[in-house]
Amino acid sequence: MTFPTATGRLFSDPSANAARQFFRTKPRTLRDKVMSVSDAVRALVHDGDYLAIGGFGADRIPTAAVHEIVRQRKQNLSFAGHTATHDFQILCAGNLTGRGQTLARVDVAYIVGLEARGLSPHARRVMESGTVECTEWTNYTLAVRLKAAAMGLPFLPCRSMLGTDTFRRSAAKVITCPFTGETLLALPALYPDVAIIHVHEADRFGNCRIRGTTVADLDLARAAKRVIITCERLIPNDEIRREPSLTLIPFFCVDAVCEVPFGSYPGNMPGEYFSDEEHLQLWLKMEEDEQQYRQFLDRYLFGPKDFNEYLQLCGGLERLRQLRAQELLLHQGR
Amino acid sequence: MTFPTATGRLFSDPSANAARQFFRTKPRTLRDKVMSVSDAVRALVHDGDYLAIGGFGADRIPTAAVHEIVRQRKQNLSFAGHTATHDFQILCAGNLTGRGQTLARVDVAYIVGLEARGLSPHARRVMESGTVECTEWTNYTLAVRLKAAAMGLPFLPCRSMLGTDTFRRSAAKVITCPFTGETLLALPALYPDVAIIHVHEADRFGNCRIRGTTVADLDLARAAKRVIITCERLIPNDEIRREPSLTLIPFFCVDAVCEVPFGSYPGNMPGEYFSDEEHLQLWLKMEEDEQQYRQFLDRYLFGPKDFNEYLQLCGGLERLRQLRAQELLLHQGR
Amino acid sequence: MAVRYNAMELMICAAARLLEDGRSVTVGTGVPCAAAMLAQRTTAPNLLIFFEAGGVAPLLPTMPISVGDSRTFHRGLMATSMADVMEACQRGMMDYAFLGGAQIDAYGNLNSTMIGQDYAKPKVRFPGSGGANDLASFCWRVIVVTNHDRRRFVEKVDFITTPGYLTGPGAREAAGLPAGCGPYRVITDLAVMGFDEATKRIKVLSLHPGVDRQQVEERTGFQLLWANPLDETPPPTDEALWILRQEVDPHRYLIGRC
Amino acid sequence: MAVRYNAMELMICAAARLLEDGRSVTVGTGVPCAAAMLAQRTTAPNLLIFFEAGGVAPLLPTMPISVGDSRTFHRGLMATSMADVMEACQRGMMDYAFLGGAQIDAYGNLNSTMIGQDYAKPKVRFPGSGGANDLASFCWRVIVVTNHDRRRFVEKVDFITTPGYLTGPGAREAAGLPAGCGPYRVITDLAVMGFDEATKRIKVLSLHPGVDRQQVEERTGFQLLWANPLDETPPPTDEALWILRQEVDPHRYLIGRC
Repeated sequence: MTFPTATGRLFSDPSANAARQFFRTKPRTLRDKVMSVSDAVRALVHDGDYLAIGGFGADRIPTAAVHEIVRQRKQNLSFAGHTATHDFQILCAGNLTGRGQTLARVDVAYIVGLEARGLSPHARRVMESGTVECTEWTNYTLAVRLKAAAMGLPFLPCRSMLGTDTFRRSAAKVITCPFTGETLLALPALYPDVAIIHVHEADRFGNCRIRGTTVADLDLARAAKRVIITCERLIPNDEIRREPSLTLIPFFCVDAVCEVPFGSYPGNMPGEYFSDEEHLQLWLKMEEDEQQYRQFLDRYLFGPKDFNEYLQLCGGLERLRQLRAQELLLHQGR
Repeated sequence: MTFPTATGRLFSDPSANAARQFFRTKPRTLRDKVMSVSDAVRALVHDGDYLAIGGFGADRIPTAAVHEIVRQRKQNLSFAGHTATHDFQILCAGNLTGRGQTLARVDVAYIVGLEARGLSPHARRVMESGTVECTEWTNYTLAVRLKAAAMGLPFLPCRSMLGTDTFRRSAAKVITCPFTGETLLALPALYPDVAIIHVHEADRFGNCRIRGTTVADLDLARAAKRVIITCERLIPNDEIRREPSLTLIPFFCVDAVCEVPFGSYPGNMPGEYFSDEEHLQLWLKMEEDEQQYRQFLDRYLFGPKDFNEYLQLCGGLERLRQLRAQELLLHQGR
Repeated sequence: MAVRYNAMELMICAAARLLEDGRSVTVGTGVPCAAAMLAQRTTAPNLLIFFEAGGVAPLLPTMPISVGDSRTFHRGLMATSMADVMEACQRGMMDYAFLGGAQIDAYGNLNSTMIGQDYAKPKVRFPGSGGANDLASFCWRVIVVTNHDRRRFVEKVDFITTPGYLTGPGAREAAGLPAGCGPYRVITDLAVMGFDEATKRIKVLSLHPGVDRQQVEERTGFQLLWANPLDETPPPTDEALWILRQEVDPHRYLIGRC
Repeated sequence: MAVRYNAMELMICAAARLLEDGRSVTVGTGVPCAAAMLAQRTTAPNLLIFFEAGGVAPLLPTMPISVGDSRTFHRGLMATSMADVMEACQRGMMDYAFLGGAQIDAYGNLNSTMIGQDYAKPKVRFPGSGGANDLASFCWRVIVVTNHDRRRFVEKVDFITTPGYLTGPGAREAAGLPAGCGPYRVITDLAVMGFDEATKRIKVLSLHPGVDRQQVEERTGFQLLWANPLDETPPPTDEALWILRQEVDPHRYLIGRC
């Protein structure tokens, strides 16, 4: 029996043995990893890296670090695009500005859209320009690729994508179950060079707590070679030790911890603040005209010296107070 | 390249398609599943079933349900023996009493021992008698087999067991990674007919919370066709909805919920009570002589009409108070 | 007779009626979510709702904007991972999934990836599969809700993002997809369609009140099959409309679009 | 000279010294746990301790009785699943694992499954692998701690439960096990042994104070290799003994066995 083959290119090495050699060298010591976002991005995100970002859509995303990647004009990145919405939109801004090609290769599951909010005009221009190489996947199969890496394996099987052009443009393969003869999709492990994940709480060593859905982030933190955590709040190590069941990402996966209150803004942070739909609409609107968009970026992305200044531009604490009320449904009788 | 083959027998069907047909019929409705342990075991554990039990060693085990299986003289079971210690010991009692063969087939990772406490004389007699068919695995590979089932797959790869007699006496196979050429072990999915898991808290629909290590129980609950939950405490559904991040086993996996305070006794329940080492030693001691062991079982297992009577025999609330103090280190300056 | 409802309201109500009580569904934002919320409040109080980012059985206070926002697990029974939800689907525990797409063909294959002939330089780039391909591969019954127009209902989609019946009977199973699932209904602003048992091609089951065959044919780019007899789609009940307008979409985000 | 320590104390102290600071180790109950606790309090304060049932980096108040009891995550940094710990090992993040066994051969292969020739009806049934095979497959350096006697140190184990170097150089890699790992040291009541680079057979590195070659040979069932020069195992320091007796094993559960 011959199986169809896929023609997409694999942008990262799935070898479990190669990954083991790397993970052997990763430090296991409890050391203070607190630093600024700009220092973390400078030290841990390199030109040519394979980058993956946590959260889902604009929910629990590390906005500050994504801004910083564009501000530091990182180039030639590969990217894991699993329901990447506002984060993808920001990264695409880097394909317009500065050295001009932040994104070079994208593993696509969901890009250029912002879910119910519509499509990003600029991200579409970038992706329709032919300058960014794509390989197709799905939300779950990208999650499975990260799970394979988190497990220390070179591949995992799955039962989707079969029979479609999504498969044909992927870098997956078709295999047969050695026990049942069932046809399966084989997915190559994805070991990102660097992952950035926003969480609710972390201690200075990188032990993290997340409330609400975890999406693919627990596997992502384990799969990536280097991990930057941005968190709403630093908490004492004592608090982590008080309830170890709540630790979802352990310190030994983490390389940098950055305290960024409201760090998922303008996205949603469960239990903290809802997404700023007006600001997200403004962003989409500004993208329509490229000249106008450059001015917008100068003001909102390149202008602010840090994330707090960006928050200030967007309405500051008063706006954040409103988003908090909205998140907690404070004005709906609750 | 030819690979060595394994000669162990597979005691359950790894087919993902067959499992899908079963899971299609499993109810999704929020209905009250609270019942007594004896009703749950009567309704959901059948002669000939493949049984798996949660927890690790004597930690967070569903003792009451295991007693009940022996009391109801269930026969001809297959069993997943992943660090099965006191639970295995109790089941082996069923190979001595009543109809005489509770355990017929065992997937072995760790059996007949009680970790640092020594080996069970009776479990050894049973397993050395040649009347129980065994296939060898390891703690992790049994966990991976459950994970394969929880994922709805017929197999998963892994990198252990290769080159050993453990492999040779297993029912695993050797495969090659389709991407890297790395040699891997292929593990057939394990979909148990019935699983029994002890948890800290559950609502009447079967939404469960566990504190401390989860061992392989989150996958087990999803892999098994039928699931019996015993819990320290029933809690209101409202409390589950207050913090959905804490739900680790969802109701739609669960068929019965039994409230059994101190239900892991004489095992350890994290945050609740420590193991009763004296009682576990008594059990081991009594097993040395078969006649004496029958009398012990008559008194401690067949005598009590339910688990509360067993607890009473073992020292009742006063003993449980001591074990609680020991668990919480109340007399060590804390 | 005065028009009691608009096309969007009719579509949502028709979709809601398809969901059997006591079964499970994975929904996205927009119409699918509204249909599931409406079903829960009318004919399917025991409908179990999942969101692919990890939300399980929320008490939805408002419609989510994102499949992963905090509404998707508001007072839910579990907030878990994407893999946990997708694996429940892969295990066979998900009865329904709601999908849409930029193009759909006669076999229910969906395109949400690109328009054009050159994959490397698409004429129009759409988001891609997201979770759609996974859900269409795993869930027993896929329901597609979309507007009915000739650009969308095409003989051949530019890109099969998400599997319908692929090239026809047996093609899903031959490709290795789990047996016994596939597209179940297609609901548009004109009609409710199913799939012919023998050919696995789209078959019109009922026309919405006031719609005729010619209208549907004009707005479809491939040969349609027709049920015989051809039903009329039942109009929304007053109760369903009231709940939809008052509770499900009080701000008319969806139903105001028509 | 009065005997300052017993054999068990010496073994634990020798094992503790092997653990490099800032590295990770998976331990079981008993000697391995005591060695790791002692190492943390002496030469390896940054040692990261895992238990296979899911406990990570506990502040151990007492020695656990079970690899999964609540001591294994008492004030730990994470209480997770067995898979999470084993997968950290499989990923290459675990430096050391401590193992034992009923039999060990010249290549460090371990038997903890059965004694006898008929697998279906063993003369003696032991527990089986537990997590031992997994840890020996995944962890970079395996340390075996066991008593030294002829029944245990055999030419051929009845059952290879857990891989050492299997049949010699290259055999692990040929079987498909991750490269670059394997048994590192064997510590007994007589000696500390390593493995010969060329043959992968056990090589005696140091004899404990007062032990001679003949004693070791008499209690070993296969041909031993000998380091040249052959060292003497350093005796436990006063500090190590004090900590072991006062803090690690105050009830003498382990060190009282000799």
